[in-house]
Amino acid sequence: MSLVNYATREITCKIVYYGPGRSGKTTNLHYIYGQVPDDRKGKMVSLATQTDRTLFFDFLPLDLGMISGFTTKFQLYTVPGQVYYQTTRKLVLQGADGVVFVADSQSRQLDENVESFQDLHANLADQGVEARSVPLVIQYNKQDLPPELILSTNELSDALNFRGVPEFSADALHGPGVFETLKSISELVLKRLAGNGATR
Amino acid sequence: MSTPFSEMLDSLTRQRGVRASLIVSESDGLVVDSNLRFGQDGERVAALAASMYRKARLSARAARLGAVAFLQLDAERGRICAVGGRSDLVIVVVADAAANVGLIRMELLKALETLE
Amino acid sequence: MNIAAVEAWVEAPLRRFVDDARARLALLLHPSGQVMAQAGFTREVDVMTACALAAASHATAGELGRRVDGKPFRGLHYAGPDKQLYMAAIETTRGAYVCLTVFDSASSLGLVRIYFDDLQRELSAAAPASEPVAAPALAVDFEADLNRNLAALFGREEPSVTKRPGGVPLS
Amino acid sequence: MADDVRRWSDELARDPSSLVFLQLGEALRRQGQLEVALKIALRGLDRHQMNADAHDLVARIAVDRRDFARAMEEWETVLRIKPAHLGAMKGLGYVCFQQGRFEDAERFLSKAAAGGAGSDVSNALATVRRSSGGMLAPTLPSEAQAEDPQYLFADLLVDAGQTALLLDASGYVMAGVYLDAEGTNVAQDVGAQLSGISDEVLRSARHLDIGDWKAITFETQAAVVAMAPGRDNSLMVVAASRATPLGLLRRLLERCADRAAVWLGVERNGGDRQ
Repeated sequence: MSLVNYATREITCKIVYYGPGRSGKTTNLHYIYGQVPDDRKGKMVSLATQTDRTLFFDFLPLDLGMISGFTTKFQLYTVPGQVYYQTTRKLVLQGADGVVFVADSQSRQLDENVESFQDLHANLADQGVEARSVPLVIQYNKQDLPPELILSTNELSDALNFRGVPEFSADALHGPGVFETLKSISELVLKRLAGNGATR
Repeated sequence: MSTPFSEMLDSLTRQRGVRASLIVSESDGLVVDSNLRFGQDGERVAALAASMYRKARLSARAARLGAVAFLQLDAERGRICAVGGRSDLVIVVVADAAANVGLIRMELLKALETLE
Repeated sequence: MNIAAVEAWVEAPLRRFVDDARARLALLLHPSGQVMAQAGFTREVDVMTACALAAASHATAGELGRRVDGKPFRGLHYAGPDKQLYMAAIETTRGAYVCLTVFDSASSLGLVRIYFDDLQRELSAAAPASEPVAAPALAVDFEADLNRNLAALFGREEPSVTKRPGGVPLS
Repeated sequence: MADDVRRWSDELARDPSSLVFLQLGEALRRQGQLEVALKIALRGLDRHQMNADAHDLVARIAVDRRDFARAMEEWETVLRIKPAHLGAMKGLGYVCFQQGRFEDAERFLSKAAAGGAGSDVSNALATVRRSSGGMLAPTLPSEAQAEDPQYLFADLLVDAGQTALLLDASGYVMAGVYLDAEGTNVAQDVGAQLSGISDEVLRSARHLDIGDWKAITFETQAAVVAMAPGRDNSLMVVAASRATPLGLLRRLLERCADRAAVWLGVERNGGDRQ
């Protein structure tokens, strides 16, 4: 539900980074936060446990600047990945304009990836949202790890990307892939505003 | 349901012309207990009367007039009287414009003694 | 007090509310965390953050209410040493909103609650019956703007494409 | 107090020569029933012509009735009967001050202070000295006084502890003076503090659907205060010592508000008060 203020010509979009626990969702936001100049971002908010696991969500407001004459702002959220935070994930997912699914490329995490991806679709359905209508991008994170520990992007794509959405290999800790992922989801979300008009 | 304040509030509301009597928390403007005649909005009276009493108390203190004991607002169609003491509680009465405010004041001061 | 609203019909009721309740800050937001109107904030990023946290807090309280009481709580109140916060849902014909307000000793919880009820009534009365028909907001060729802004955001001249396994678009 | 009045009236009816008329007259004066009080006092005075307190009572009632000449006469009689009567010295000091006779006022009040009168006399003395030594000449003509908004209510204030202020919508003092225990004019501070109450009152009256507000009165440890809204969003504030009955305070408020209304009307119409 992108918010368009025609009077002040402002657009605000909500993008949720979804995925299993420890797949690197918060790391994506931290990297973005570190790259963006101060005047284009708000404070990053992390509602985390004592061990730095995301408890509720991380939140980063970004000012993208003028696009087609509209001041465009993105609100980036992460959800907590652990299975038992189901309720919280649903709450954060509410009203998302786009979703980035951050998969953990480690072989032993495949089941968690699949489970989390199904969980995403189930939660969207619960909110009465047709999953296919929501802009989605998949990021295969931790591709910098030794090849014997991870699945190839093709293998991950076979397991997860049955919809054929844009997908990216990434190393969120050091940056590769983070920007491309954000750019891709931004395009998809804004395309809806260009093609379909605002939903509100 | 009978509360520790029921008797006191009953006796205030029995006064001629009294529409409502309430015990209110001054700091948060919430009703602690009340005895309301039909049509009186206790929450509204509590919030506004507590705020008015607090403002008078703070202003009087700032003006070095000492603690406020009794307050009375007269308006075209009604009167509001309030007394407060050492605690956060304020006793408030809403009465008709023609009610005998002298009697109400006495009853309120008596009620305050009971409260404290 | 400075008030900004995404839709004009919200502004007058919200202004009355902050004036009457002597509130320091007020936010009207969608339950998903998108701001509808704000009063008293000076930085927009603070507004967004406050909305995100308010939406989360409201959703949590609602869920807690449903679990312990079978229905969401009516409102939520936090009290700090100097400032207090009250938040509750507001239903209108345009859907549900969440209103968060911050107040200090110039007001009280009781006052904020009664004026909250008034705000609910006034917003319900002011809400247009139906959604506005939205025109496409962006030009079809918005990508050039987006690329330029993102590149500037990340301090790059051009959006770069790295090689596998470091960020190659796979499709 | 109503009970006391009834009891003293009964006693006086039973024994017309009783000195209880002194208490009864004073109580009625404090309630603002000046005509009845005067009747009782004069009847008592008939029977007790050499009683200084009876003359003192008549003088105090006369001041309330704005009859300064009669008050002077009575207090002078008191001093002839009882030269050390502090009440009469204070009263004469007050009347002289009101008439702009600061030297006489200072003389009476100094005598009272030397005779052991309390802090109220010291304060009054300080006020008189400030007035005579400061912005006002000792023999300030009354017309000049009338031109100074500080003295707009001076002749309406009957006790040393009484004070009146007229504030504008922003809480600034337009007229009147408020002296603290040291005799300093703290009108602006007090006015700014008290004017905030009117916003609260306005809101309460509006949201409780009780119509326009007419007055607010409150009792504090030190004083009784009454306020009323005036023309052009002004606020009339009167204060008096805690012992002042609320009824009397309200009368004072009404008189001052009437005066203020006339003054504001004149101010608005070009400042000619003649």
